[in-house]
Amino acid sequence: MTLLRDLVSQGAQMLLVLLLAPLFTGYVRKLKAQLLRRQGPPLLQPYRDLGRLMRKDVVLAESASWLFRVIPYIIFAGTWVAASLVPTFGSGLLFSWSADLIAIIALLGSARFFLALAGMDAGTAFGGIGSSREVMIASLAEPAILITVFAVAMIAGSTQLSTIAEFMGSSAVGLRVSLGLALVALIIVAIAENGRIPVDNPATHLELTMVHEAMVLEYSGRHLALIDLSSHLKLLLYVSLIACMFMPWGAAEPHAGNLALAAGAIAYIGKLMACGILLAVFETSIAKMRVFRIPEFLGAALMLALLATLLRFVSGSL
Amino acid sequence: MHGLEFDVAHTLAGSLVLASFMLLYQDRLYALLNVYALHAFVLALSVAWQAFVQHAPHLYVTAAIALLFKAIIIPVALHRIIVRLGIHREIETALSVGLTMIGGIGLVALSMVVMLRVTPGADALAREDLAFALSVVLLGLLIMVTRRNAVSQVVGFMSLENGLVLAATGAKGMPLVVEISVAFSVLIAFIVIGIFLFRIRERFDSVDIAALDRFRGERR
Amino acid sequence: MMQAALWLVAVLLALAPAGIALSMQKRGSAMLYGACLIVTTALVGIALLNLLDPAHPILSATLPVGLPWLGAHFRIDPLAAFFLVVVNFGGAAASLFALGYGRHEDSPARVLPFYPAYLAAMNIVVLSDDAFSFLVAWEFMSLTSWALVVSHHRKAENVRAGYIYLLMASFGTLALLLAFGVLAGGSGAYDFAAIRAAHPSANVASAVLLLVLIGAGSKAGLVPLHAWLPLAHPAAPSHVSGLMSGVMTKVAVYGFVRIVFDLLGPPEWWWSMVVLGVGGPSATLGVLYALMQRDAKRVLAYSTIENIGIIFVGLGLALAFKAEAMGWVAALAFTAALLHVFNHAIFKSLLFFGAGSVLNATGERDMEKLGGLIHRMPRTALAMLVGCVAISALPPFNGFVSEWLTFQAILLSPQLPSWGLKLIIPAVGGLLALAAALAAACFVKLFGVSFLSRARTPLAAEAREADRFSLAAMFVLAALCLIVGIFPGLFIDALAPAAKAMVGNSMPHQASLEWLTIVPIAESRSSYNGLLVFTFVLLSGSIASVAIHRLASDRLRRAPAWDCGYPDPNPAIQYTADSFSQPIRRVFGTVIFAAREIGEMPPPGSAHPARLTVSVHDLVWEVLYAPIGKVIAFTTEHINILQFLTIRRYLTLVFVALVLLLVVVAI
Amino acid sequence: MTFDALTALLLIPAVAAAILALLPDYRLTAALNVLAALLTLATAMSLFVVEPASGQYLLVDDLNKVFIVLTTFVGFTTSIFSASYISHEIEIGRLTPTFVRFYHAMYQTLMFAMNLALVANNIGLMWVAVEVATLTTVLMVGIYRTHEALEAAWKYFILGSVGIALALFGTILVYMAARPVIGEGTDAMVWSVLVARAAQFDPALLDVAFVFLLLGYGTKVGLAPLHAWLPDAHAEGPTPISAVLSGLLLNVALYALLRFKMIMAANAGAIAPGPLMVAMGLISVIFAALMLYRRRDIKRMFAYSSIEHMGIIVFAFGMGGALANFAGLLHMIMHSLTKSAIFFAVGHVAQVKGTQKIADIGGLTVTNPVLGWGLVLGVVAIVGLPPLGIFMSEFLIVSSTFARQPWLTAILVLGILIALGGLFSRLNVVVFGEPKGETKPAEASYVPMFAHLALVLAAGIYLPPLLVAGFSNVAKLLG
Repeated sequence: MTLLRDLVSQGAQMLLVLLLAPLFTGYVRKLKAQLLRRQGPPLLQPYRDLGRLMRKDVVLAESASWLFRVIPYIIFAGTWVAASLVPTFGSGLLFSWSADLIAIIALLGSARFFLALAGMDAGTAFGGIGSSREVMIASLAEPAILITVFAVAMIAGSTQLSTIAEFMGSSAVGLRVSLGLALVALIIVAIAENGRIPVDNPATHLELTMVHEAMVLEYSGRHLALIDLSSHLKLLLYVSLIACMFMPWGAAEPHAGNLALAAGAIAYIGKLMACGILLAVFETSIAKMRVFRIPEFLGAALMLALLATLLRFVSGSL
Repeated sequence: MHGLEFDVAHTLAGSLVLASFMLLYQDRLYALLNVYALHAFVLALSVAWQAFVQHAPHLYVTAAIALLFKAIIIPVALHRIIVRLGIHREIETALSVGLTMIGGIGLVALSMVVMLRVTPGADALAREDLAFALSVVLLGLLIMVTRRNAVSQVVGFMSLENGLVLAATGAKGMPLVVEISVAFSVLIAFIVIGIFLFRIRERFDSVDIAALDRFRGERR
Repeated sequence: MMQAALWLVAVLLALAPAGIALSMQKRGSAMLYGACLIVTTALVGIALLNLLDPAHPILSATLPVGLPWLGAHFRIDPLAAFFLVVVNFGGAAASLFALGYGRHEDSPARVLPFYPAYLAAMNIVVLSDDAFSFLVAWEFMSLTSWALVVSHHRKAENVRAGYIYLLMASFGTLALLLAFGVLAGGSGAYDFAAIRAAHPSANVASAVLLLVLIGAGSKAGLVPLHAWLPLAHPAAPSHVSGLMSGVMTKVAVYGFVRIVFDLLGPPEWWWSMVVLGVGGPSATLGVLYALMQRDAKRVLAYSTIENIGIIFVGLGLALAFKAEAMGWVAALAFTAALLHVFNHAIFKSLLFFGAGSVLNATGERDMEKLGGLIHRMPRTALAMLVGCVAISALPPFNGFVSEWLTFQAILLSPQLPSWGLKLIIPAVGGLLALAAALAAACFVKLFGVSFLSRARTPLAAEAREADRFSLAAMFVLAALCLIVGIFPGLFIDALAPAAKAMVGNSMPHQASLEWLTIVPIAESRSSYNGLLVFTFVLLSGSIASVAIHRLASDRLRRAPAWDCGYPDPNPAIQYTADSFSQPIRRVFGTVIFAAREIGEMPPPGSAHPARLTVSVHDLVWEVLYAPIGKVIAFTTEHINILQFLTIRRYLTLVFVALVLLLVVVAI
Repeated sequence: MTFDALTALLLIPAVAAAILALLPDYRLTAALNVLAALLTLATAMSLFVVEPASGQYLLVDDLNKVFIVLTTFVGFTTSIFSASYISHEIEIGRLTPTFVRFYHAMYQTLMFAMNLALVANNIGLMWVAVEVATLTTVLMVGIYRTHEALEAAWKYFILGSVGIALALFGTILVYMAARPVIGEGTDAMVWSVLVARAAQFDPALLDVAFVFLLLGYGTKVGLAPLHAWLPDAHAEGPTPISAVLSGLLLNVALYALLRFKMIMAANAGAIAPGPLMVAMGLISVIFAALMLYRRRDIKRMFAYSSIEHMGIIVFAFGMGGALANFAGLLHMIMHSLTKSAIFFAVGHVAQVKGTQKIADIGGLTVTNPVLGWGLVLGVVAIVGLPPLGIFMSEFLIVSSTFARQPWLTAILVLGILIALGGLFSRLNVVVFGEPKGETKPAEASYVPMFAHLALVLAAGIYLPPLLVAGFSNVAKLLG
């Protein structure tokens, strides 16, 4: 019986993230538009886009290989699994132990690996630009987030997201400098990873500035749809990651009753909305930076994360 | 052994060292040869004296060799070689004579020091003799390395060898002394002939090194 | 069993002279490699029997060869058994690959005799149980591999590579020799049992540690002793390159483990700092070097340095925890290191085989002359892809598991008392994370530039798929990459006895856990389940594709690439290897490689093309090795005068020597 | 003196020398030369079966037995090599039959002298023998009568003579030291007696004596800075002589030195000869190793490598201790086998390519694979790579001395490494790369070369207990 419930809640979680992701993106877009005094697209616009793309033909570059056609599914699957392993409304779900935080990050890493390959596949100049910049950003972002994870994991004594969430929820945490540093670092990384301003601009096709868009330039139709969907998922993943690690309040305990689950879901929605607002404000209030400023930006994250870890090492109390 | 014998032997050995110094001092070939003849003669005397003292008749042979071969034949032969090869009379020394003398004195002092560490238990004659012989040997080497001229280097070698013979005869009852002196005479003969055959004019190493480098492909 | 192993090694040795005869005839190479394949497979079997059966007695034997009063001792304990598996599995794979690849060898007489001897040497290193036979085998291994490196001797750079390799190898061997000199003392107690029994004092042991780090490190390719590796490994024929990078470096690791963990007794706490201080930088620098390369095989060689760095980080952690008597964490770190040894052996061989097949098909090692090979050699491409993902430490493949375990060990380091370690370990963790990310970049570049995109040269356009033996070898390895990735528990358990023997403790038994999860310490702490992740990804991916093809469209049109409206048929406009690594070069290279880019723009109106010159320096070489060469050159130049003195001067030398000695005696 | 193996050992070469001096036909003399060498070898072998009684003048013990066999063996193989070598030399007219006759006579004389030096029990006799050996080699070095050959021979002659003189002085001093104890007459020069009674000798005299002996015989051993004659003599003489010089004569001189070291070791008061030997050994190793890099002449290069190895051996004996001494003896044998094998190879190479200049030889493994790989194997052996014998001796030397004298051993190791670098940097030019120069196949008998290398390989893997036992005893005596 409990197994069934666990299975259901796990499945619910998977569906939830899948359905919620485009909505969240639309929500952020809407907010940004409003902040710019614009009408902005309707909240459900992302779903419409996805649907339309799904129905369109795929136009494949002649020089593209079989790998090019497989990659969207790999990326989507990887991101989706990763996203569904991050506790949203409740921690300690059935399969949450099948991959800890490091593994989740690594899954996203695989997705990015293949995305970068896709960029090179068609043998176009822009694809190359995109991939090479993407791996450069990743080569700084990944260590940053990993070290952040170290810091948090050493405080919580675990890399298991559920455990971390429980620990953070408990009063044992208190206020810690290292956690603050880790949070900042994590936010910076999240911005970079999702190609948001100031690292990248998801809404532009201005050649010299684009990174993510350049990689997926050759994609169309359902492939493009999948890739967009996975980037929605990724954004949601990072937001819920921050949510579950740094504002774990209200999330349902393992094997909690339906009521708790519902409460958790509501709390989760609330957190998402808050984060969305913050993100929108941040993005509208800052300008895109040159590609070669990005390393400094991410380097800062790296330093902060390292500092957090060192602080944690030097004294357990900070 | 009583005083007189000891003193005589001592004097002769000492005078051999003196002769070596004279060799060291000479810078004219002919004079050098004459001094060498003297050197050999002194050696002959001291060997003969040893033979007399030790009642070792075979040592007289050595003495005879020293007298005939070294004191007469070799100098004459070298004299003729000098004439034949028309070597100019001057010896260019690698080291100024003064310095050489000082070095020589240092060497004598060194050999004294070395030998006086020998326990006096061994009879005094041997000890003194050895000290002198050692100095003669070292002085001979010094001559070899300070003279640039083949003939004078040969002379240096021969005086060195005289030192050996002195030591050998001083070593009481040592077998093979005669054979050794003979062997050395042959060796010297070889060297002299070598000089003569290979027309080694100036020095042992007259052959032009640079040319050799070219031949051997060992050019630097 | 022991006898069987020794006999098989003897067979390998006997194959060496046979190789000379075989190289004369047409089917010779196939026969030789076939024989090697059989023998090595048998050895794998023996080793596995020893490793997997926990109750198995430790085998040992003594032959009346080697040092007369000592004899040659051989022994198979769990550690040796594990490394036997690595060595012979790599050997078997290489032989299988060479069954096809070897046909294209133009001078078989320079390869066939040395190949089996090389395999035998590596086996003996692992088997031997006394200092003498260990060192004999160790140096014999270098010697045979040197012969293989210079097998294509008409290229001057190969001979040079071989020269540097042999020098560095002998340097390492002499360091080990000194280490054993310290351990055995003047007494000549060279068998490991005696060395184990005699516990050296702390200082002696520390000296030994440093010497071993130099000796084994130079063979394994730790920075800064790595200089020979990227020269020598690519120079050899590809199956040998695979062996050198995938297996021989592991034999070096074995040497380190055997001496430091087994013979040296309890470690000092600061040893781990030295090891970590070497391992971490090696990992990062190695992969950064790799990113700067254009030569595919050289990229792989440099990435070997990176992985060796990771392994040594694991070993360093194990040392640290062992010194603090935290056995179970030590076991975790140690197991992580050994598992990475195995993984790297697999995927590095795989990658070198792939590079070899490409080399065969196109005659090119320079990535910038390749491209689009996935169309011409799809199977090779698939195998290579697996290798690239695995070595980039991405789930669900094997590379990730070992790095994950290493990270878990790092996360436990706050419990260490010493401050130095508290500070150095997180830094090393950061370096490791950096290395992992950069490795991904590096292999995106390798695969993307040479296999994806459009063919840059006719050679690449006419490439032909590799033969079936080569493919078989590659696919076996690729499959193993996946299997280790999704069933890591089984392999971790197999390593338990080795860990038990070396650090006195072993990780909890994994295979019994539900769903084949691996749980290093406690489930609440961390766990990873490759199988579930893999099935999830597989399921959701296929569900998505089925759903979309059913419900939405599955139509597909081919058209010229869009490329933002500037499509250009000329392949020269594609990103090249160098341009791909340009951002990273600008981020890291300016300091580490003193990398400079000088762009010359033509004056307005002139038709000259703009030129961009990029200069990258190997600072380690310029700071460390070049000066040594200069010193030697200078001294030899000046001492050479002594060949040209005059006889009188030589006499003077004698005279001076005499006087000096007399003075010495006088006083 | 009763007729036994010892006398035979001396008589055969002596008689052969006399005969060979008379016979005109060079093919016949070459054959006879081989035959005589073979007979000598057989007699030497018999020493292991029946050990003849040691007399006042001759003796046989564990130390020299092995060296006698080694000498006669290398003498035999070299005579085979020399046969093919000489015939080629006559074909190209570098040697005239007259000189060949002289050459063979000298060869046997040399054999005689070396055997005598090895079996001599009387230090005076030993001295005479070593000198005779030196003088014969001087004559053979100059046999080509070219400008360089004469110069080399002359250099050898002069430095050798000085060495002779110093060695004699040392011998006299030993006698002087012994006389008060043993009494006048021959007994005071009989080695076995000397060793037995050495304890009571006057230490100071022994010290001085050893200095002179070290320099005198050291000149023959070719220790730096007394080495000057060695490279040129090797390079300019006929290759068989180079092989014998490096392979045997250096050993014989060193053997003489060892005999005296044993006397020193037996006397407590005397200074330990160790430090002196260690110092000279290290100087020789480093110096020779550095000299390797700039060599243009392949024979001269290997001559320098001989200096290096003599340095290693002297270092080992200087360090002392059972292991190091054992290793030193082993190294002597391994080196003479290997080095002579290398010179066989080099001789053929020089004849094939018509030059000794390294720069003019290339790609040997392509043009003459057997010769080329033989040379590679030889060099691999000589730089001390396993599984060949020299690795074993170097292993023992280094590992047994490092614990006692870390820094000195470190210097030695450095020297070995430098030497390896030097030899291989030149070897690469010779054997690898595009072929250069003549590519005609060598008409040569590879038997001697590979016989030696096979022995070295075998020794690297398995040492016969007989040899081990003998050497262990000697190693203890050497202190």
